[in-house]
Amino acid sequence: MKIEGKRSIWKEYQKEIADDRYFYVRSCVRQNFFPGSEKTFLRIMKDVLHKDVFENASHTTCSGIGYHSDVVPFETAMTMVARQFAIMTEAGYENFTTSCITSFGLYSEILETWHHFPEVEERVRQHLINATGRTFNKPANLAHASDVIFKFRKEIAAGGMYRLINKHTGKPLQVVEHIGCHYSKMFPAKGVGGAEYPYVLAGMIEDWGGDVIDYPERRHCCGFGFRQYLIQANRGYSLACSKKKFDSMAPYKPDFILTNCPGCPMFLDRWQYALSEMEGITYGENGLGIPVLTYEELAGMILGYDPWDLGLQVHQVPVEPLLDKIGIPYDSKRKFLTMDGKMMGQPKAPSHLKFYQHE
Amino acid sequence: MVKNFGYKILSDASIDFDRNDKRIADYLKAHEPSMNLCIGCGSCTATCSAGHFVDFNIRRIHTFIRRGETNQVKRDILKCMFCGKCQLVCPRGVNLRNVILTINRAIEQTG
Amino acid sequence: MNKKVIVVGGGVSGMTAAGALSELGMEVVLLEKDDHTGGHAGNWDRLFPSRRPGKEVIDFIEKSMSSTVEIRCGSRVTSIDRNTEGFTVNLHNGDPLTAESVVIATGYELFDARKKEEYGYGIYDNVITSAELEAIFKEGRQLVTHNGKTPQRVGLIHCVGSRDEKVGNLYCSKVCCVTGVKQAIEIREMLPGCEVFSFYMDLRMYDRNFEELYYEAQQKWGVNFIRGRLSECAENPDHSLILKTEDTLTGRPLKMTVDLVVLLVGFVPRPETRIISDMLKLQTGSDGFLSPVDEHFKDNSTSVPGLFLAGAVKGPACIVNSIADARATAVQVKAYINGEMVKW
Amino acid sequence: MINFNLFVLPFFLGLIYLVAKIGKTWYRWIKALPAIDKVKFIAGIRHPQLFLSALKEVFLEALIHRRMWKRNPLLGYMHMSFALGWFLLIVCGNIESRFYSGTHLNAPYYPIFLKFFIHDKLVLFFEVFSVPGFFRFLMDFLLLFVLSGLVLALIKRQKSKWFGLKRTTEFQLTDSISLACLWLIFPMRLLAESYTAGYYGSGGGFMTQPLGNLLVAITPFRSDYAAYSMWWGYSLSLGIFFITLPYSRYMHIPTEVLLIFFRHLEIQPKKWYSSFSDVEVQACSRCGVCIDVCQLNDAGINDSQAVYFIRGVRDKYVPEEISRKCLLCGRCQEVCPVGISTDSLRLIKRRELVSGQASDFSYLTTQRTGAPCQGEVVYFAGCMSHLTPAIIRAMKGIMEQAGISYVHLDENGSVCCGRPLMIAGKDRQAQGLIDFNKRLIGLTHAKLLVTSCPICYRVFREEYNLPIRIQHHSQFILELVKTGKIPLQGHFKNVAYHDPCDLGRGSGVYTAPRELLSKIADLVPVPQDANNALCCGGSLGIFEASQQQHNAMTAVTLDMLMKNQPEILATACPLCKKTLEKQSPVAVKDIAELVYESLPKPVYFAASGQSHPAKSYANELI
Repeated sequence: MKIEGKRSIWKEYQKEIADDRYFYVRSCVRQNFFPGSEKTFLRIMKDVLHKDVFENASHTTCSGIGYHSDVVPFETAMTMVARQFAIMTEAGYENFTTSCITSFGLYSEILETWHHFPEVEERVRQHLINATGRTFNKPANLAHASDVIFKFRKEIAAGGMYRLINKHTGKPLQVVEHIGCHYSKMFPAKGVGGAEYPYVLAGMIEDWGGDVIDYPERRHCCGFGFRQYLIQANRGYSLACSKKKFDSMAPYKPDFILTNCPGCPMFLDRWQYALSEMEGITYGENGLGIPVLTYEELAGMILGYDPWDLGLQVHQVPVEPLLDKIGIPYDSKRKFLTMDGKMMGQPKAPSHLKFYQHE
Repeated sequence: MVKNFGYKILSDASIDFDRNDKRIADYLKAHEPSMNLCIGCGSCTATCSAGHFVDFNIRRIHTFIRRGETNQVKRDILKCMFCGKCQLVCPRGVNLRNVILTINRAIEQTG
Repeated sequence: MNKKVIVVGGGVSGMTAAGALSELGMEVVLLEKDDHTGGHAGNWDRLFPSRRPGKEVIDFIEKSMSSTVEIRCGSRVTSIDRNTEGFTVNLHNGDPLTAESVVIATGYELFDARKKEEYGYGIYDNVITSAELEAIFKEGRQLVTHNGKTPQRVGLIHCVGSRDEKVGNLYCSKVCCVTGVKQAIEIREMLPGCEVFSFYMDLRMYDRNFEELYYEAQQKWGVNFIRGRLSECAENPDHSLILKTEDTLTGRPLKMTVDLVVLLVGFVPRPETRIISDMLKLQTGSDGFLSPVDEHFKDNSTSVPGLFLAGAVKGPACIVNSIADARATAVQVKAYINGEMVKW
Repeated sequence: MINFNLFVLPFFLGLIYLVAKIGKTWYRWIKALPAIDKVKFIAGIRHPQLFLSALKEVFLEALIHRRMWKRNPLLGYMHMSFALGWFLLIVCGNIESRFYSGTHLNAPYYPIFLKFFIHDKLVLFFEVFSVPGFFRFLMDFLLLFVLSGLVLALIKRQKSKWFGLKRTTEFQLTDSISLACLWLIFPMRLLAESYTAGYYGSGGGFMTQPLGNLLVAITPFRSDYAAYSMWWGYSLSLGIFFITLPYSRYMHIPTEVLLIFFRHLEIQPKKWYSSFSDVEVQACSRCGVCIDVCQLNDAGINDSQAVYFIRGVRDKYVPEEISRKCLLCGRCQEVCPVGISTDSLRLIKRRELVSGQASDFSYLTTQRTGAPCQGEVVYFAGCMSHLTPAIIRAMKGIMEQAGISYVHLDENGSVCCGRPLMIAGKDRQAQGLIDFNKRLIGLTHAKLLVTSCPICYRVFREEYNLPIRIQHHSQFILELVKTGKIPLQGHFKNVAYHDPCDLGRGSGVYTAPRELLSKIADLVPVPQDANNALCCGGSLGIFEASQQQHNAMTAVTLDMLMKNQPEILATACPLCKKTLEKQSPVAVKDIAELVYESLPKPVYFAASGQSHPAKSYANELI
């Protein structure tokens, strides 16, 4: 592996990311899957980076999940996206930032479509007027929230309490970065670093002290694939995709997996459980799994936020071994307490995948 | 104790050349090297007497053999009538009847 | 009327044209930007299909340029002006030259394999180009992997940068197919224990003895040909590479580990060619190579009187064709200078 | 006079050993015959006519060497002089000895060494007209006869080409010992008799007496010692020859006699290795006649000719590819002086190579192939004919013209006849195809099966047990012509006919195609034809030949066929046609095509066997 080769490619995919004044739209599913992530993003933007991030409760799904599941037509999706833009315009913002990769992909796809087919844009504007009476400006800048964290990764590193160093060995942690398919596979120029060797997460890992693992199935989908998971009969395919990735990365002994998509961490995390139950296989050391983090969670960890405030307790694969490696303190007793201090209940231990026992 | 979630892990559909069992391919290579002359034109399959009546693609069969994909092939090859038309039309001079005979022998020897 | 001709480009075509023109009584100046003539062909070890040493051909052409040809290496053309007197060619170093006629023989560039990011050239340790392999042969080095081991399996990837809309090149580079077959044989020759797999979409054995070479590769050297374009290449922990392709003859995806990947890079127009064509308002094809006035009958002429084209500046061509083309150009130039009408 | 001397012992013991050994071997072989063949054998040898005819062939083949004579007179003479000469020496010697002893009950060595015991001084060596004089003359003459063969044999070692042999086999150790003894026997006898006659000054014939006199004159020591040692040498060479014979190639001499009897008693080769095979294998004289006729030589294959293959069988080790490297053209069988069924032996070995792996023809159903219609004639073009559609078109045109109601059984693709599988030794697998085709043929209710492919023709006849007539199309068309069903008008000049192996040597059909062709063409002679015809080179019999090797054989065959500058090559096999036409300088046509082109115009083209759109249109025109 020649890192200078990668750097020269990364240079070619420099993406413009707005500096401030973001209109932020949330993901449909992330607040369930990884409830601390979006909250942490807002917290970092406000407390650490002191940026203006605007949120409006009336924004809806972009309908990407329906679009990619073949239940929402493109025309409908475009009109819904047009409405989001209208809300942004009405709020006086022009930098559109999404929490979700599929949304990001859909916005990119729609803007690209409108660019090549202005008549379609006109038609959609008309649909929106007909339906809501709203008009809109297209965003001046479209970024995924991970682009924004990437942009300020050095600031986060500077203000951080921890680095991705194994405190026992002093060596950098080995990190698998997994990019959501819809981030740059459709439009390589829209992603930091392009589609082949995306830099958006790799840049964070580098600057926060870790080493990126380049493993053969790096490009492969996590297995979500919408139809593959949403229809139960197809789930074996979804699972096979994840397994292919785990089999491929396991020889590199990754300390954790970093992701930037709603679906990927969900499946890379939960399927480790399913695989262990179905086949008895685990991919981490000593029967443990490989922890899977969102980039917001990781940024929060670097900044020294309490792991349980980041929502790490809802992960299937326990993150405590990773916290121990980095040296982040945590209170095991508080793991399953709600925000107001009540016991939220504790999951049953899986048959194979080890629960972390803190000594 | 295996949990049933209502679905199974699908096996990989791709040809895994590294892991595949290439004993038959090696045997074929040693005993009928003309096999390597194939350019995939499909003449053999197009003229095949057996292929006229049943799904039997001799071109694909020997290509699979060379890739080490042998499970289905072991059953398929039994459909060959051995008439030799394939060999007569092959533009590359592949000695196809001996290819099939050799595959048969290799299957017998490798089990 | 003087008989001064400037030939731009000191590769096979330029040298042949210069030699032929000088033979025909012209006063020839050959301009070459590098510090030596020979062009790409000077880098090739042996030539397809006969596997004759490339040096033999270059030596012959160099010898055929009589002492009357003035060779100026290290001269970069900054502009070419057409005026009533003929042409003025400005160089980055030295005085402008004038001539009655100019032959553009600037040839081609090899496709930059880094543009096919998914193949990992410049990123993975064991991905090289066909030109690099040729250099290994030419220098008589042993073919080894990045960490000095003898490769057990080599993958040759055809059509890298050719027939690929994704890199903007719809055209076929013509010579890579047979180059790949030749190099496959040469790898087998050098390393009899090494398996060679060629991944191709079509094998376009268009010229005499090419198909026979392909046959030889299969029959005598046991080269394996797999029909399917490489989709992506990934690196294993041991720096070997996993190739993913569809084996289109079985209709199934196929993956395979190889120790070394050779990318058969195609032809692309030189950026300089674009500058020349802009400067003189010459016609280019959708492929970016220069187009002659008429592909059949004025295949060396341009819309600028006195300006002629020779060789691969008009698109991918092998050495044999470039030599023939350059000779034809020389005849055209002579006729032009002598004020003769060329009826054929 | 006691008619015994110690020196006769080597001969005598050798003879006893040989007789016992052959007796034991024959007994073993006959005992191992299948019950039905054993019955045939015992009944046969008791049947005077059969016995005599077998004996006649033994005489013609084992003594006269008729086949050898046909092949090369020099070779024939050489073999005859040894076999017949020796045989007569024994017979006449016995009669002669009876004259001297006056009894029939002589010890077996007595006639052999008669001149040692008898020195008849009453008879002069040039005397011919008395009984002993005649015998003395005859015995010398026969010895000279044998010795002339020996001289030839010595010459043959150096100049085998004079004997029509380009290549021959190598000797193994026992062969060499045996041969050395065989060659010594008669010179020793000559010397022994001559010395004896010279020493006694009488008792020799026209050759031995003068030679003996000369020898005695020039021998510097006591010539009775010389004579005695020569008798020892004579006896020893006989004795060693007899003892080594069963272990050498000369075992073929007694075995051939048994094989001739087997054949006359209609004992046939089996599908599996039997004691008949053993007899055939042992009957091989390793003469190597089969090497030169084998066309694999033209392909540069020179390790699998019949004699090498049989050697492998005898030594119980046949490399797989040797079994498979054979065209099965039958040429070696045709020239074998012993008449060994080489193709059958080869197939037996191929069958042994096939293990239990089955074929799966369960897909063959009438739903898939279509159920045939009914008609008086069922026409089976054969797989290969689908690659030579001109043959099919011609056959259909001919049958239309003749007004035959026929069913084209494999119009929509052939179910292979099964012979290609059988050629690979897969008889059991072929049965699936045979059974299905039999069913289809049965469904047509036809009384006659006509095929265009000699390969199919052969297997239909040999393996199908069909209750109906089977004809190759050359026979069928000839019959149509003879019964006036089709008139022939065309005439072709300079046509050479190529005999397909499976039609000619394989099925014995030589005259029908020639007779048919002669009605429409001037035939030019083909140097090697009929049972001596060459294979086209495209045989399905061989598995291990490359395309280039096939082509090389075809080139040689074409050279031979083109010898007399024919303008058309005619054949009667789609595979021969396909093979020859790709390299032939002139057109290659099937007999059916030539006949079709000879039909009076207009010719009715029909799209299929059942409908006649062109015909009805033509009728309208008329």
